[in-house]
Amino acid sequence: MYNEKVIEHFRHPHNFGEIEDPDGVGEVGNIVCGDLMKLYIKISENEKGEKIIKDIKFQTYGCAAALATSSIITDLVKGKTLNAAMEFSNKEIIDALGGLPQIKIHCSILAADALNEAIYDYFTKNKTEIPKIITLKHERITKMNELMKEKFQNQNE
Amino acid sequence: MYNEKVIEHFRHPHNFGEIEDPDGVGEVGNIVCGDLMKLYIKISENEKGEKIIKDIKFQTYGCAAALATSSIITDLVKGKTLNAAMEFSNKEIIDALGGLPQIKIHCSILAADALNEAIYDYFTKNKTEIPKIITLKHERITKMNELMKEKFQNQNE
Amino acid sequence: MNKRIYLDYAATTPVDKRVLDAMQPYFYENFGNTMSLHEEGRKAKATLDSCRSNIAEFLGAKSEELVFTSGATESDNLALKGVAFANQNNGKHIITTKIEHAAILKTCEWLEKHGFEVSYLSVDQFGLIDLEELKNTIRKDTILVSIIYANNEIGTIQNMKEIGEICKNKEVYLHTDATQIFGKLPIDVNKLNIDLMTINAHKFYGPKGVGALYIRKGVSIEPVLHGGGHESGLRSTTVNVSGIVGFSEAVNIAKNEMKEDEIKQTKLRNYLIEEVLKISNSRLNGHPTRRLPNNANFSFSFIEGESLVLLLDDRGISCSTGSACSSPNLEPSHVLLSLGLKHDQAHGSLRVSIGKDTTKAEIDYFLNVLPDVVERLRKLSPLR
Amino acid sequence: MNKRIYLDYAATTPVDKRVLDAMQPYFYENFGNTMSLHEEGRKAKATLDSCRSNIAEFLGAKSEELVFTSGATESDNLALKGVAFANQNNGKHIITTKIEHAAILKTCEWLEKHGFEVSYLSVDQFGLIDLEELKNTIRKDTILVSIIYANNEIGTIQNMKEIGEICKNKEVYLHTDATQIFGKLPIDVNKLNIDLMTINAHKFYGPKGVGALYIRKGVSIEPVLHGGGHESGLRSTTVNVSGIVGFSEAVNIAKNEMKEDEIKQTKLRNYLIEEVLKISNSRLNGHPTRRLPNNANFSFSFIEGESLVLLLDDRGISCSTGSACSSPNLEPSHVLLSLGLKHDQAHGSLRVSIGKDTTKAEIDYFLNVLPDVVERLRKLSPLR
Ligand SMILES: Cc1ncc(COP(=O)(O)O)c(C=O)c1O
Ligand SMILES: Cc1ncc(COP(=O)(O)O)c(C=O)c1O
Repeated sequence: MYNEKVIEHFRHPHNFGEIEDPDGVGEVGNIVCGDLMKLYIKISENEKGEKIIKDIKFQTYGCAAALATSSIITDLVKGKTLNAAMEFSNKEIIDALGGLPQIKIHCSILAADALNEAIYDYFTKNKTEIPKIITLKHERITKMNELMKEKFQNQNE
Repeated sequence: MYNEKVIEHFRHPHNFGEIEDPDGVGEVGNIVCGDLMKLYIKISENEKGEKIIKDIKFQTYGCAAALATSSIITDLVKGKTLNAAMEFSNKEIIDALGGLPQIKIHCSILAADALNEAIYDYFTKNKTEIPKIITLKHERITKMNELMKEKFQNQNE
Repeated sequence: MNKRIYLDYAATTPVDKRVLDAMQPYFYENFGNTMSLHEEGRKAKATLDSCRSNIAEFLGAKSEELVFTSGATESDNLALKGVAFANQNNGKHIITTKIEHAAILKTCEWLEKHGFEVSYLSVDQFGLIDLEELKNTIRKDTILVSIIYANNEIGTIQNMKEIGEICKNKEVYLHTDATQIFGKLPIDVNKLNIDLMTINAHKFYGPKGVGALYIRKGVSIEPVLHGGGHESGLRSTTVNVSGIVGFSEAVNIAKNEMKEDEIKQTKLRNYLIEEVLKISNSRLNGHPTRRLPNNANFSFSFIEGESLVLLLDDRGISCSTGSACSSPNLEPSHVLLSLGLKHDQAHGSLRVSIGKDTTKAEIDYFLNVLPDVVERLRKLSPLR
Repeated sequence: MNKRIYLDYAATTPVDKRVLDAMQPYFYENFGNTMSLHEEGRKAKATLDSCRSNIAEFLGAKSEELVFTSGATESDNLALKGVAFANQNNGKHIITTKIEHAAILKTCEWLEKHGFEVSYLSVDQFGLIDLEELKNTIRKDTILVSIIYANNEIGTIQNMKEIGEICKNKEVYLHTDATQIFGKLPIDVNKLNIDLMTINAHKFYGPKGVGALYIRKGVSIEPVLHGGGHESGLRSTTVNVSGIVGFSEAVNIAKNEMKEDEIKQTKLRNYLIEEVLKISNSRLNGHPTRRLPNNANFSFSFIEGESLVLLLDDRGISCSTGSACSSPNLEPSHVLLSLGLKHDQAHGSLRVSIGKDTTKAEIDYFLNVLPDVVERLRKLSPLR
């Protein structure tokens, strides 16, 4: 069901683990659904004075697709400017992986969400104004999370 | 589905054909149902002065079981006294054949009925009083035949 | 002749040796469950996928439009019940014909008990439906038309292109049971506007227990067998990979040899018909030309079919009276009655269906034996 | 290890070579249709009859009590829908459990949509139903109880004798899905008061695409697949003789080797369990002793099952997370949740099912690889 690229990232994930003193952390998904992703980012500036994602690492609990999307998003984003990262879409993950099975598309969304949350966290910690694009996504993510929790809590009763 | 004995009688039927100048003829079944039997009998007397079935022949249109039951009934009845023949039951056919498939039992009934009708015909032609046992069966057979005809006429409309 | 002569290919065919060879590796070497994540499972899945696209291609269909089943009966049940239940909000009227296989007729009876209404189209003396009658029978609440492509008893081939156009214009789903014609003559579901089509493997040298239903993309249908969600949820059960590989290999062979077989069999069949009709009081049932290349069906007056089949069997020849399925049945063939045959003609029918391996010598032996056997039974018969 | 290590016998098994050998003559030598009157047909029918009585005998059943199907899914559908529709005048209440296979659960869902009411019995932490709950759930309008004999994920074997007695006393039909236990442990349908029982061939070294439903004489049931009237009208379609011969041969082998296999596999399985549980934060799912001889099911905290299966697959080992059928499903195992496991434990499950050919060396290799793989995934996980 998975292509070679996905399997390769799953087998040998890049940039996994924790960043000791991260500038932002994004955590999305939940155990109930079977996927939990944590992205750590470290921000610095490039020669032009733009903010860039200097370092990025992940920790993921989940299926092969969850691990592969986590791995590849770190590749895709590392070194990018923060502005570029804010525009990041899960389609880039799917393209970079050469496709994902239909039922695993949500993993790519999860990874993109984790990045958003890490950036949101960075802005919050820095008490800078949070760009609209990030806040909107953050609100959607929070909302979804609550809905999922509710759904599964009921199921467990 | 048929046993060896049935197949043997079907392959090599005994006493088939017409009797030139029969003392009685019984015809039962109908083409619509797929089985039509005609039994011819010749009556004479034995040394004791009892009426016996001197000769018996059949003509049958129908399945292997219809042919086999026709064949064996001629064997079973030939030479018997008329009194014995009047008591004849289809079970004797089934036993003599060593069994018939459930859905072919009706062929043995048909053969026994044909015998009854031939005897009925003999009594009618001779204008002797017809024994109760024969009349009762004759009435049942005539009734059934009418019912069948009705049923299939409707089906054909 | 020492060898038996099998002239009942319409009932079932032997598996082609090449088909069996193709199946062999899928019993214990590649035996995985297509749903398993591991390598054995992935291999099985890849095999399944390639068989599916191979067979679909042969029909002019897309791979995902083919659902594998256990045979034509299940495909027929799935097509009719699946479409009926999924579309009952649009109407509960179904149209079929009087000459369908039992798999369609009995399913229709069941649907009638469950609130659906079924119209049965009549056929002419050759077994063809009347296209005008079809047009006039389609109503606002008609959700499905199901018409047998080539009849299993008399071999008559319907005007499927015209039927397809009518159904398309009237916007009603068209299902066809193509069991007897598949693998014998080319079919393109798109050119014919067929929405659902039943096929199986054992009628053209594939294994028994394997069939498929073509379902045009977009047709709403629900499953009949519920379970683990195989075949896109339309037909659950662990996939019979070896059987499907056999099905696919039978298709490969048909792709290459169908044309040649058709020519050869049509010629033999025409010879057979010509010779058999020399027997007095015999007739050919079905259409003189629009018929399956391997099918001949006769009636012989004054005698009954089962006896005929069994006496031929005694002489080493295998034929049937009608469809194999109805053999233990006492009723005469509903197909022959629909042609307008009288009961006795319907009872006295003989289906001779030839195959890949049938030779002229076999036919000649049959032609030599048949008049004899007919004569013998006529001697026993009270009818003249 | 060069050869792959297959530890997923609960998903499907390779066909035993002896089974395939037994099947070979039924592809093109003896290929007849069991419904045909001629010699080829009669031979096929005789073969079918002898296979049927052979398998029936193994169950303590009468020959005519066995109906062949395309697999356990179809048998489950036939049992539930067939009994439901045939007995709906006596009531529309059905009882089953929360840990059934999808073939039962999805069929029950469908029946619920069609006017039936279904009660789902809960199970204890080991997967056993509560007999008192069963008793109390049976009502006047209960027409059927269906309880999985041995669970396909966790291997727990129900107290079938007690269940049978309860159903007998309450005069309600008992169906059991015995797919996983059949051919592994002896079953006598009379001693257990089972009225209907689902079995198939591919779970114990027979071919895929073949199953059966035991139906006690007198049980009222109607068909699910309608057609030519095969299998006493309960399951139409040309009979898959070669498949059934394989099924029957698998039974012959089981008759002779079942006991020995059970002892050998139980020993290996116990060793496996003991060693695996040495991994920190691992647990055994299912019952410690009342479980299938070939089944082990574990949960490893902090990691997810699919990843585990795929990393093991990389190392040449084939296992599964739960049932093969639910693999593409995102929901955690309903069976494990029913035991009271939390979602993360249910997601992190691994089913290891061994078979006839499993060796201690294979288990040792697995035991060597597993801690490594678990460790790797835990390193990637944010959970501790
Ligand atoms: C308990 C149980 N029931 C039903 C099935 C379905 O069997 P089949 O694939 O033969 O339909 C399986 C296995 O897949 C099973 O383990
Ligand atoms: C036209 C037609 N439909 C359906 C069937 C049933 O096929 P199967 O035996 O594969 O269920 C047959 C043959 O038996 C057939 O000839």
